[in-house]
Amino acid sequence: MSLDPEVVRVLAFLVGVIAFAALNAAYLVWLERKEAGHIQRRIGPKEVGPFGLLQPLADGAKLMTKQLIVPDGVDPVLFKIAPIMVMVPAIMSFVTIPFSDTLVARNIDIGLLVIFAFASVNVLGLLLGAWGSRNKYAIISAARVVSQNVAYEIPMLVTVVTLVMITGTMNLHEIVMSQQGGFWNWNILRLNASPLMPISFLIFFVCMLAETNRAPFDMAEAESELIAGAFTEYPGMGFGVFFMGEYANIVIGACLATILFLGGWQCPFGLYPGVHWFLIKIYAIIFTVIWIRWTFPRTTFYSLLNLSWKILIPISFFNLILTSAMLKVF
Amino acid sequence: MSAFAQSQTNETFVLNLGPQHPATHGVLRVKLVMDGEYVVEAEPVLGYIHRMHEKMGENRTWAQFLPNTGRMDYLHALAFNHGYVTAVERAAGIEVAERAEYIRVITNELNRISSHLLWFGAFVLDLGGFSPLLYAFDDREHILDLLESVTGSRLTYCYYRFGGVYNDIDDGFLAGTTAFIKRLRDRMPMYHNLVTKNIIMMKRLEGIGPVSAEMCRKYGATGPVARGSGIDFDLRKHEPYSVYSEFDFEVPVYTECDSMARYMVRMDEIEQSMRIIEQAVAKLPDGPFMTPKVSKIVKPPKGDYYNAVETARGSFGIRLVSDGTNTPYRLKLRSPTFSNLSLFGEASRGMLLPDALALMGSLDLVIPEIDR
Amino acid sequence: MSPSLLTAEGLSGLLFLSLVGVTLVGAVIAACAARVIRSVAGLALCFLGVAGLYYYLNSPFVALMQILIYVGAVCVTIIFAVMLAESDETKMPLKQNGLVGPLGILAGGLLAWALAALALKTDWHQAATKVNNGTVADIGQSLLTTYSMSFELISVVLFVAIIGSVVLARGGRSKS
Amino acid sequence: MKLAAIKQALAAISPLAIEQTEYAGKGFVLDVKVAADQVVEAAIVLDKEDFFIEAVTGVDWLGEKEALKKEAEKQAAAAAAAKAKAAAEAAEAAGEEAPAAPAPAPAPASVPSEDVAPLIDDLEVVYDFNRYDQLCRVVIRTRVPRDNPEVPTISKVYPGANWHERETHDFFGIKFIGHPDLSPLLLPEDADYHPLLKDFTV
Amino acid sequence: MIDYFKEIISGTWSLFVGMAITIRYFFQPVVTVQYPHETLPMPPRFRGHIDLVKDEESGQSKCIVCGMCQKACPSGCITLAGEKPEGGKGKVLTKYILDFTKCSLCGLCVESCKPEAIAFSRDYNLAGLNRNDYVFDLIKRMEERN
Amino acid sequence: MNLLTLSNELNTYLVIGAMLFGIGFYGLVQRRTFIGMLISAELILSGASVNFMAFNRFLAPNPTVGQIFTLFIMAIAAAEAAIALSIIIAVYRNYKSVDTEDVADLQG
Repeated sequence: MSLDPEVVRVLAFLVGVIAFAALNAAYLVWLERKEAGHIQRRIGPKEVGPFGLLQPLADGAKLMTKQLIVPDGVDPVLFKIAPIMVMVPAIMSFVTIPFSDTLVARNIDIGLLVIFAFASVNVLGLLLGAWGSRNKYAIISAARVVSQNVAYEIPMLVTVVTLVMITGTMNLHEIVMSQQGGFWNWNILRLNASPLMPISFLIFFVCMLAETNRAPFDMAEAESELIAGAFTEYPGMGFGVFFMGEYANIVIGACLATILFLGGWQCPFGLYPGVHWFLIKIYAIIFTVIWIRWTFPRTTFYSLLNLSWKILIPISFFNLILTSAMLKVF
Repeated sequence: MSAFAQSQTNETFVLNLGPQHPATHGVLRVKLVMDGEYVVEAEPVLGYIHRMHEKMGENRTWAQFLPNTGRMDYLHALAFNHGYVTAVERAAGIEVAERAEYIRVITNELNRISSHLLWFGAFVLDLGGFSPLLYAFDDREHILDLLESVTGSRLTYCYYRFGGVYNDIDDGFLAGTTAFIKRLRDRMPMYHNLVTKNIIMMKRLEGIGPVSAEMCRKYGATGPVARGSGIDFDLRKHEPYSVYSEFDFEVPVYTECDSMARYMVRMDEIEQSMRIIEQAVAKLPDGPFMTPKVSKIVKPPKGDYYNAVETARGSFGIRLVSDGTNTPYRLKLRSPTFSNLSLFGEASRGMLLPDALALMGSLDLVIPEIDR
Repeated sequence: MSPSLLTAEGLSGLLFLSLVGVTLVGAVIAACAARVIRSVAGLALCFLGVAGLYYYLNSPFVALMQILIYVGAVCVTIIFAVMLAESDETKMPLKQNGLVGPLGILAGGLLAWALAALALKTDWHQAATKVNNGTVADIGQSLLTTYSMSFELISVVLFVAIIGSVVLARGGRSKS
Repeated sequence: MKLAAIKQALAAISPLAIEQTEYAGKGFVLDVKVAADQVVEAAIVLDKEDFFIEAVTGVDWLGEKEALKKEAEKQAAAAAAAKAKAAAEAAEAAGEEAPAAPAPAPAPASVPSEDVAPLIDDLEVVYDFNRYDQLCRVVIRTRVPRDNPEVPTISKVYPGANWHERETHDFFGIKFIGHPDLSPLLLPEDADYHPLLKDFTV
Repeated sequence: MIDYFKEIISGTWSLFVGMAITIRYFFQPVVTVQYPHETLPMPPRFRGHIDLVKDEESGQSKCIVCGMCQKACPSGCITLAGEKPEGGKGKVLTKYILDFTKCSLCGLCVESCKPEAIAFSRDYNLAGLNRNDYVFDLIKRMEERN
Repeated sequence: MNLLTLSNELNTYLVIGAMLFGIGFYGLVQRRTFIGMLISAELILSGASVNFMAFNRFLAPNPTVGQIFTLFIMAIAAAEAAIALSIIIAVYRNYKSVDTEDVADLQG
């Protein structure tokens, strides 16, 4: 009895996706520390391995060996489940991401929706973890996470809807294919569809930062206010898994930005498209995300909501209307 | 207090900020009664690193208390040193060598810049920006190197002596100081572009944490906190001690009363300190760095004396009571941040948590100085 | 002949069974857990399972919408309400009549049994032809043509709900 | 000069003593001694004159009265001796009139009359006030007996005095009547000792 | 309405200005010193713990056992003793203990020393597991130094 | 009956729907807090949705209708949750309880 090739394919991709997510989570920590170091004119990790490249392993080993303390008074089940609820949906989202023309775990028609659906589960995980740890800082953080995610989901979805209107599909593969040939065909520069395209990329990027709780919108774990926010009570690997979930979400966000606006695996000059371009683009975006974190102070909660409700939402709606008008006219 | 009792029944809850909290910079604890994210009542709890310097002063000679002064405000140790030596000099009627006065001014102002730079970094860190902290540390490190080359230590200097200073400064120090000022002059626009003019920073500071002039007066706030509330009060100008009256500098005063005003006061003070240092270096007279005839054993005549100097955080006052012996009878240390922090409870009422923390950062707390 | 576990069908069948399990276990937790927060977690689990069932029912779109709306929005809202209203959940009141529990189980079980029996007994007739395949495009088409009226109405309902909940939940804080 | 006006305003509450000091030597310009119950009035006067509060502290004058008494006795003895000497000389000069004045060494006026009762030393409470706009530091001081140190609080006038008074209570055990919360501020929560008293030992 | 857009544009611009600054620093060389691998020279006036100064001629300490350092020390961390050798004049140091756990590195002892018999050492790399490691016998240290 | 092909049977889904409905009903009876009752109501609704989707898949001539109906149920459920929760919060503000028995003022 031989294995069904379809099963092998699914399993291989599952392993690949998990490995990709885990490796990214580990090495983005390294990248973050290294980049922060150089921005601040220091070196960053350097002791473990060349350029500190083995540092994530050392960190992981350290986190693993830490005692898993379940503090008194917490809800033990929720406390343990919450990190997994953050991590698993993030990994699931990778399933539909087309890394190149052929390299995709599963190409489905509504791939875009898959990512948003799983991203919304992430909030639930954070919320359960925060509530489960029965810590006042964590609960404040949870309240912030929810209102922040609700506020930023709107402009993000509106922007994405604009894009779906332009490309006419929710299939990530087809969205990339529609941006074929040179960077002037990428959605970010598709000015004939809507002159506000670069701005809507900015909106998307800002929303992505907010949805992934990255600085300057890291209200959830504002360390100078809420210590570690929702993760305050988490020891060792519980914290580590949360952390990996966060980084996996950043990778998803970068992938989405690349696919939607930057032409996915397409080369800027129409030559040699492939997975390398995709990786270059997502790491450029991740680099920018980290760069932003180490440049700016944190916003406050209300100015964050103001930004969303007073600036991003009106502009994205205006863009939606403008785009639909232009689609109708031209 | 009543609000804490009420919190059991109301929708409010008590949040313990500290004693180990990233935003309190040391071991300060603030009991907050919160309504959601709004601060209903804030009560700082002090004393976690209280060392009873005042009692220690009563048990050692006048000169032996000198090392203690640098250990209260470890960020502007020289000002505390200065406050103490001028107080004893006033009491005992000791003349100070002129060169020593200039040396004191130069080192003191350098120390003030280093304190403000550290505050700047820590404040931005409170607001969530990390890189400016390390840029400020980079500059501050130059000051520490300079001061170390003169005083021999990097933080808890014990450099001033009754009648002068411990050691003379050399040309290397003066050249280093001039070079550093040039460097910092070039860096200041970077700080302003990176932080001051940043929209996030402006949104977080402008109009946040109002402290009125009246509140300053009622609580005895001094230093940049008062100057950010439109009070033109700087002891270097107001009650000129040492040789400050010979320099041309301005006292930055902002009338907005918000965190931004306090921030700007300190940033402008860095510029003014650089001006003072430049003038002092130019005018530095030759001569002894210590009045020659000062006896090793100081015995101020009976009576009580008050002396205050302007530190980076406000006016540091010393009340000395001498009984004519070689040990102080009573040594009251009036630290500026103690008064500045006491208005936090009233000022933070009704604020959001992050804004209250921004207000707390803008008060520039140094806990060992509060707890003494 | 039963399909092997190692074929695609076998795995998918296994997955289906586990989804059914997740749904039912989640539902039981949701209905019976002593702590409200755990019942919300159970509810989320149940919804995830139901989303999986929808996927097996050939409508991935509805499945994803189920995750997006139920798990991502409804459950989060419920947890939010738990946080706001029941900060002291240790004192769960258990003062109800001792008969309510058994009677509830009886009534619920009876209902479930009756419905299931009805479903199994009925001889369902499959429609002879299908006008379309029920893809996302078809759903969109229908929504904006045949069912445009209800589409509009539901948006009105949602709008009213938003306004209503804002009005209701507001009013507590007098300041700001 | 504003100083005169302030002096006048303070004189209106009839303090025990009001003295203008030389700033360069002392560091303050007005030294006002008031009775314990006049502290609040003085604070109100200064509040009206736009003073800000700098500090509140205490001084323990343990042994002062003893020393004063000794000093006075010494002086008296010296005076008596001098007098006796003078008298002797006078007697010598006057001849036989000497035994009529045996010099009983009367108690001098400076020694308190209740010297039979055990000496109770004072705790001094010192308030420093200053102005933002001109050089004018005013010291208000009051003395309270060591066995019952009670002063009304000025924290109703100057909320900033709250912490200073708490600190003074920590260190000296001086009770500020009407203070909202005299629990230890700098000392441990359960501290019942007052370290700055001169008779405090660890 | 104009203010609204002006604020958006100026605000966004300020963000880009900030990012330009940090990226410039990203490409500039690091300024930190990799401490255990490299060290900085200590300035000549560095105030470490104190050490006895050796008299070049006699090879003995310059100390005349006047006890001024002991008196000057605010923390009482110096204990010294000396004895009068037969026939010689002045005392000779026999014991000089520095309890470094109490020392606050103020330098008052060095200042008070007339014969300049004590000086600051340049040791800063002090670490130990035991409190008693920091009760230094300075005479021994002086002898061990060469 | 094969366990691994159950996903192709209409009756599986109908039974699951019925069970969800039953569990939801039990919860509704047994729960004493508003939030618990809301959760149970959501269970009943999803039982109904499962039935709709199942009929849509196996029987309906136009397989979009059931999906659209389910989407509407979701929208209604979301609206209902929002409203119910704001009511709960309002009730909690006034009564400091979300227990149904404590809120008996509305009884005549």
